[in-house]
Amino acid sequence: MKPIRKRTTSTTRAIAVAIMAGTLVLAGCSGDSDGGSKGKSDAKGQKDAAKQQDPVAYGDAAASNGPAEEVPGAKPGGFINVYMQSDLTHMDPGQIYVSDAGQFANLVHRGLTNFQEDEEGNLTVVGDIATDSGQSSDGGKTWTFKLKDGIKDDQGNPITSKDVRHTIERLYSKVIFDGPTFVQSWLSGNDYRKALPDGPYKGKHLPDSVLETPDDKTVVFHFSQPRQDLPQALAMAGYAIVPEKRDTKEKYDDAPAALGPYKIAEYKPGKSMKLVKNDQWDPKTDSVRHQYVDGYNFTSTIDQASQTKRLMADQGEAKNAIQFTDSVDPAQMSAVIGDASAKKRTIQGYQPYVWQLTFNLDRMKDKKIRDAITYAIPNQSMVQADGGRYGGEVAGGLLAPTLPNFDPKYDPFGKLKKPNGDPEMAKKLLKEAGVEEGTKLTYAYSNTPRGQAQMLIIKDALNKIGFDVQAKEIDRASFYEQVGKLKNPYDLYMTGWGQDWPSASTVITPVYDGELVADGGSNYSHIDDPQVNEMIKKALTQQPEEAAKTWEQAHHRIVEEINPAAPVYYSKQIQLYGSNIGGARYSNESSYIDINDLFLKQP
Amino acid sequence: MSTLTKTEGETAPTGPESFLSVSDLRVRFSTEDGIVKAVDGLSFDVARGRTLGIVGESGSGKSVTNLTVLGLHNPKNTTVEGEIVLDGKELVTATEKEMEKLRGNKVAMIFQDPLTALSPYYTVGRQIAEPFMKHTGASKKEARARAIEMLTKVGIPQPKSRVDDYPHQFSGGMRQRAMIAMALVCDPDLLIADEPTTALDVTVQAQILDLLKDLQQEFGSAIVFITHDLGVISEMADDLLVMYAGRAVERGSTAEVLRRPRHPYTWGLLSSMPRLGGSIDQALTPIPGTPPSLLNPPSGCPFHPRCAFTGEVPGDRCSTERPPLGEGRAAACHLTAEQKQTFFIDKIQPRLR
Amino acid sequence: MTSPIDIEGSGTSAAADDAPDRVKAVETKSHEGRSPGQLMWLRFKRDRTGVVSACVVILYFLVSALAPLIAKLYGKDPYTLYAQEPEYPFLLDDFAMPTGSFGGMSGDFWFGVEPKLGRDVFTMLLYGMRTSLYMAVVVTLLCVVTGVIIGMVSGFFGGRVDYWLGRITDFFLAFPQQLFFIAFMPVVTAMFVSPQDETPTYLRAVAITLVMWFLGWMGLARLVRSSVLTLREREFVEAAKVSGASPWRIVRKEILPNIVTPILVQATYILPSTILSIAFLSYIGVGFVEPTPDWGRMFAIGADVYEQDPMFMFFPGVALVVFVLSFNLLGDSVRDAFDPKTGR
Amino acid sequence: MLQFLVRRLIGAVVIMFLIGAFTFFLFYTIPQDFAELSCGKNCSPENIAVIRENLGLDKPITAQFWEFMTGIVAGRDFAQGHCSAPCLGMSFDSGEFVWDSIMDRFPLTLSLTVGGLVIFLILGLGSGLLAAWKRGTAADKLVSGASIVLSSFQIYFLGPIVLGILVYQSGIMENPSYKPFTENPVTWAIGLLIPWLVMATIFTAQYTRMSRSTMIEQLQEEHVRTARAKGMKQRYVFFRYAWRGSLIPIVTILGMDLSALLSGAVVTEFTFDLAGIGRLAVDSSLTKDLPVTMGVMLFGAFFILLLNILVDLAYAYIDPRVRLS
Repeated sequence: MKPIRKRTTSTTRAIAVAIMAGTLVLAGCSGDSDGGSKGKSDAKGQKDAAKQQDPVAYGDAAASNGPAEEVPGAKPGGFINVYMQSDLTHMDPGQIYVSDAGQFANLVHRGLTNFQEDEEGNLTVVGDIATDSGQSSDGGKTWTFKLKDGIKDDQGNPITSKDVRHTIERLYSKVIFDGPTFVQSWLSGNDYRKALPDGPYKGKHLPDSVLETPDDKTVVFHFSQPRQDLPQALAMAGYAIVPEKRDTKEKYDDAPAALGPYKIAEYKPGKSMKLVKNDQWDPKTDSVRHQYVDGYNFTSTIDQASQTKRLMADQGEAKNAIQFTDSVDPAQMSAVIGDASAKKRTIQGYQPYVWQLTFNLDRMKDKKIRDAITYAIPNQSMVQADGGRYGGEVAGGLLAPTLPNFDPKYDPFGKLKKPNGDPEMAKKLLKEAGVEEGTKLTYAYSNTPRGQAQMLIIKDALNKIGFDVQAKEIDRASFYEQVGKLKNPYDLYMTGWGQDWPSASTVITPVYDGELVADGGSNYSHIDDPQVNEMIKKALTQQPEEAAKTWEQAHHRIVEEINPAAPVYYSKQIQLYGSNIGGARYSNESSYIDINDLFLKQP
Repeated sequence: MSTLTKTEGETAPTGPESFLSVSDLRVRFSTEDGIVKAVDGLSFDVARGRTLGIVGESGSGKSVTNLTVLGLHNPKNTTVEGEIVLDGKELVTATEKEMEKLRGNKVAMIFQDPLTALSPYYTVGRQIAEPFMKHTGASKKEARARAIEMLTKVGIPQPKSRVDDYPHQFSGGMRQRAMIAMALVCDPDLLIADEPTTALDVTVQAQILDLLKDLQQEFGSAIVFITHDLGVISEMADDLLVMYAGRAVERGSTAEVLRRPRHPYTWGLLSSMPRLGGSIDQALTPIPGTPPSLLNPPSGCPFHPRCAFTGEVPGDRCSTERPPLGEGRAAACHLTAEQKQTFFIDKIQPRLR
Repeated sequence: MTSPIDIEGSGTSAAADDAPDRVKAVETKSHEGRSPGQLMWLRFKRDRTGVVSACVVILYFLVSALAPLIAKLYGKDPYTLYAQEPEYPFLLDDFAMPTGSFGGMSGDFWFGVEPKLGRDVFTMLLYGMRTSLYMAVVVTLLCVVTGVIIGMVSGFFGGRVDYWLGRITDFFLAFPQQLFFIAFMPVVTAMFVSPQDETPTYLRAVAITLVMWFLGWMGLARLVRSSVLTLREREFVEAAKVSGASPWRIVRKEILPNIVTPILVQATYILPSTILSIAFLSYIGVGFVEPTPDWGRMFAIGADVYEQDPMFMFFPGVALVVFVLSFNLLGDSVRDAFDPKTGR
Repeated sequence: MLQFLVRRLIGAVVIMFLIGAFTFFLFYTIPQDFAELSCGKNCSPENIAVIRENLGLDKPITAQFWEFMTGIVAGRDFAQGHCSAPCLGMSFDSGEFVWDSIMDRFPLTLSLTVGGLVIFLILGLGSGLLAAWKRGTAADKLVSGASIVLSSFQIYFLGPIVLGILVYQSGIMENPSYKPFTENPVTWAIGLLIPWLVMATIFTAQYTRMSRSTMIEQLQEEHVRTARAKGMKQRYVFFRYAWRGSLIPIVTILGMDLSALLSGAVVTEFTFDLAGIGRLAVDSSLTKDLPVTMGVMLFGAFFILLLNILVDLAYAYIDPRVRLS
């Protein structure tokens, strides 16, 4: 799934239920929280997270039929202002991987499947332009999708199975280099580009044995292995439909066609965008989206701090505004939480990210040293540098609370008891490992305010146990590229990873599968453990319940036996919205404000 | 040159006869260093049609005096005492408005450096026409015609086209002519010329002086002519006032003063000036020392620190007692009239030959 | 011959001023044998604003120079994360903001503590000023030396040399200064950096110095050039030339002493503007980085937390305003002392 | 005059070219694979190669430079479409044409500059003239004192204070934002009022000081005294003679300030979260996005050179000595 590739600082979030109940004596700005209330809020938090642990259901045709259930009290009309600190990275669905664009894709694009979320936050995969979430046969190796009637793009062209095929095939071409690669590699292997070097653009197509379109309404995927996660994978924005006639290759990224309820009326790169209603979108074909407001005005130049300030002040146009993928500015967290009227206007939950201090296993070969560092890290302080209690929560393991079967008690390094680290234990281990005082360690960090602050904390903690930490800053723009290089010269780096869909497969596979160690890959620690690799292979072919157990096994093996990355904290999400926004809620699927249900109370 | 010459000992014209009468003028600037007595008890008179020359070293108060006559000093830090009467009107107490009416009209001034004294931003014609329009209420057209007329009068060739030129397009002499045209445009009764020829080369200098004389004859104005150049003075002025350290030290008709100077300072001035036909071997004798500080002028006779003749005066009168300047032909010096004459003849005159 | 009093004593009533008198004062004093430098000093000493500003500026430099000593006496340093230390368990609240009122000001932390990390604001400011002042002095010196050399060479040699140096100066003047600083700081830093070791603070300092130096000398070069051009024609230089003095000697003995004062005045303007430029770079995020204490970075942090913790910005802000103000006043006073004609 | 203009223009083109070359080659001295900027998540070597080819980074540096420079005159073709002249290339990071990004942000920077300029010129020159006119009075001392104090403030200090008072605390004003002038001049002005005022406060102070001191200097000029000796009214002398002469230094400084402002009122944009040219410059330099940096530098240099020429023309207008020589 996605590393966190935001240009700026932090992603934060907290506990939806706690706030909605409105009963908690949260610390406010006084800071003298008593143990009782703290415990209570944590309990609530975990209960909320537990809700996110329900396995995803696959919806049938009935669930996939539109229109979507009305949001109580929703009114049509008006424009919602969307605050962003930087522009969307991509608008071409094939290139969309990171979550900001994913949030946008929900408004404009449609795929074969989509996630439907009920009031409780339970997720169901439903058919989006397909009639249902897909029919599997052959033990999950073959998947068949039938298209709904009445699906058109914003120019009124009907969408056929050819368009679906085109959508998949163009991912093989050189036009696309930023999007997810799950489906392509499932279909054609890891070097899938060789299967169709120019994509569909030179008239060639994938053989029917791989991707079949027997008629205008049917698409069949053939895999060599069972792919139980396919409906969830196809729900990603990266697999949203690009109509063949409308495809402009590279230029599509600036002016994509719209199948969803909104289309782009005006786009100024790096600055602003205006979405208006797409009158070709038929609510009857969509069981997830609404079209309450007349459109959205995106401004992509407002940094997190001013977003928060504006929404706190709730003046004028800010009343109709939402945060899209940015969170409350950590520095202003106390003000937001302390201000009852602002606090009412927040959505809170977890983010799928687990921040971890990744070890470069090619350089840090001694597990004892890795363990020592893991013990030494003051997780609590790291959270403080990212917004405090509302920004994150000390992590025990490497799987986020947003994944099924999350175990809040899993804590092999005793972080819950000693959130500020255990330097004694660390020193002991280092002594055993025979590490000399003053050993150099190179810590690479992204040159953002948060990155700088956390660097200071890590440097402080590791220097205290006898290392000589060399902190090496990397431009925020190329941080993941630099640490993603196999031969990178760094020992340690903070990375964050979140699921693509609620399954551990989208975390453990890309990050800890030894077979995926490659330049530019996301196995940042270069872990390559035969046992783990084996378990991954096994889990991928298993039915969800069994798979979950295998994933848990693999997780424990990774954390306890290998320790390729010290768990630091789980990110929380807290976003603000204006007082005139109705239908705002935290979406388990996107872990942002649920973009589908919004309306203006007074349009 | 004025035809009216005065005999020795006669007083300068006073009373109704004199057009400008300055008596006991004291000008002081207050500065952070203290009070500067720029002019200290100065009196002189000028009659219509006559020319008064004022000579003196830099900083002797020549220019300050004349700026004060025009009221161009800064009222904020300058105190002016005494009387300045122009054509029967007292100027020291006059309001700014009254002064504005006089300036450029009854009294006009020619400045030393026509390059800096003319605005580079406006045409010569406009600068000449401006005061004419202001003081006579003439229209633009009339004023322009007048400017051309004046330019013609001061001898600028092709005045019709030159009137639209800017000062920087004029040569130095032409600029000074334009300046004179500007000063004379309203037929002033009094013309103050502050070193009008210093910035010019000698041939042009002569032309300008001739021009001034001609114009004086034509208009009958009184002229106050400031310079440190005794040669120019001898040609221009009827009467002469020698200033030192803000005071008049010698006064008389030009011929008289130059021929028989009575003050050691005047002697000094004369001997430091080269003469045509003078002996080449004869060294020039500069006045020793530097001009005194007006902040803290020397006691007694302000010239005494530089004077070679203090020994001839009994006691320390030179350094304690300020010598008065008598009426008419006079010099402010403690030497007796006899001493003055013998010293001049014995010690000074030989050097002037 | 020009008598100063003739020119100066003539200001219009709205304009004329104490200038003539000052000139007179100069004359007066010079009779008593004072050098222009002494005169300047005398005039400067009389200017109360100037003396006070000079004292303030000197105080800033002293405090900066003595920062380590002061920090030692005070018992804190700008690097320690006090929120991590067991002695100070309640410095930051749940939101990582200072617990105490007024940004956590207390007997222990005079100017409060930094949000998020809990460093000591007082020592951060001390060391931040130290960084800025040291840098500014170095940059100013470099700019002055470069400007003087280039200005001298082109003014003194004239002709072709002058022409080409003039074109080079034009070229540098055409760079958009702010944009240049922003664009080249990361580049210049990257040029020095080993991929693995931490970029030492001094390398960043060198990079900043280079970038500022690069576009900092032109104004002075022009000033020096024009002064030299006029001086070159003056009699005493001619005289020295005729008497066979070497160019080097002429420059050293005849020209340099005569342009020292304008250079000095110019330097008093370059220095504070350099400090502001360095602060600007750090504020924008391309100058100094953590953990180097720096004035500009404090503003960047301060702007971030301004609403919750306005006190954090208060001290650096006031300190900067007072410093720039004193320097401006000092510059004016020095200029007045040097050249009483212009001005106030 | 014409010859002068032509000469200046040629010089400007040469300087722009040199600045372009300087920027370009300096960027290539750093160890940075620009292709990495364009790949988001999947930076596999294959993807990098694809990007490198797309961006033309596989060609020799000199060829790339030549392409860039000719693109300015003749336009260029990219996979994303034709980039018409003046083509400043395509951003490595966002894939936008640089010229478009600049044109997109320029209206904001221009609005900031022009609005601030009008305010600080009126206030600054006005109060400076007043102070010079009333020299030495209480009004003069007040204006001079206030201006020297205010000019010591910085936008990044004054800005938050003003925002705090006007926006966050009292809610009198909204957060600054840019709304195109063409849509509604009133909302345009309201949206930018706070930045204008903050900029104007600081610049006003500088202009007050400058216009006051140049006026005072001018009033001591001999030709001004001559005008008074001609009997012209004080007011006339002040505004016709002294003011005309003060314009030259004022125009000089104004030209410098304007080009600095136009090429990026970076601090103002940062302090008030406005996306103008300055912001673009910072973002591009932090991501080492060469074409954008090049574009912004050249754009800025263009304005500096243009304003230099305009300032020279203004001199000619003001001063006949310049005009007629």
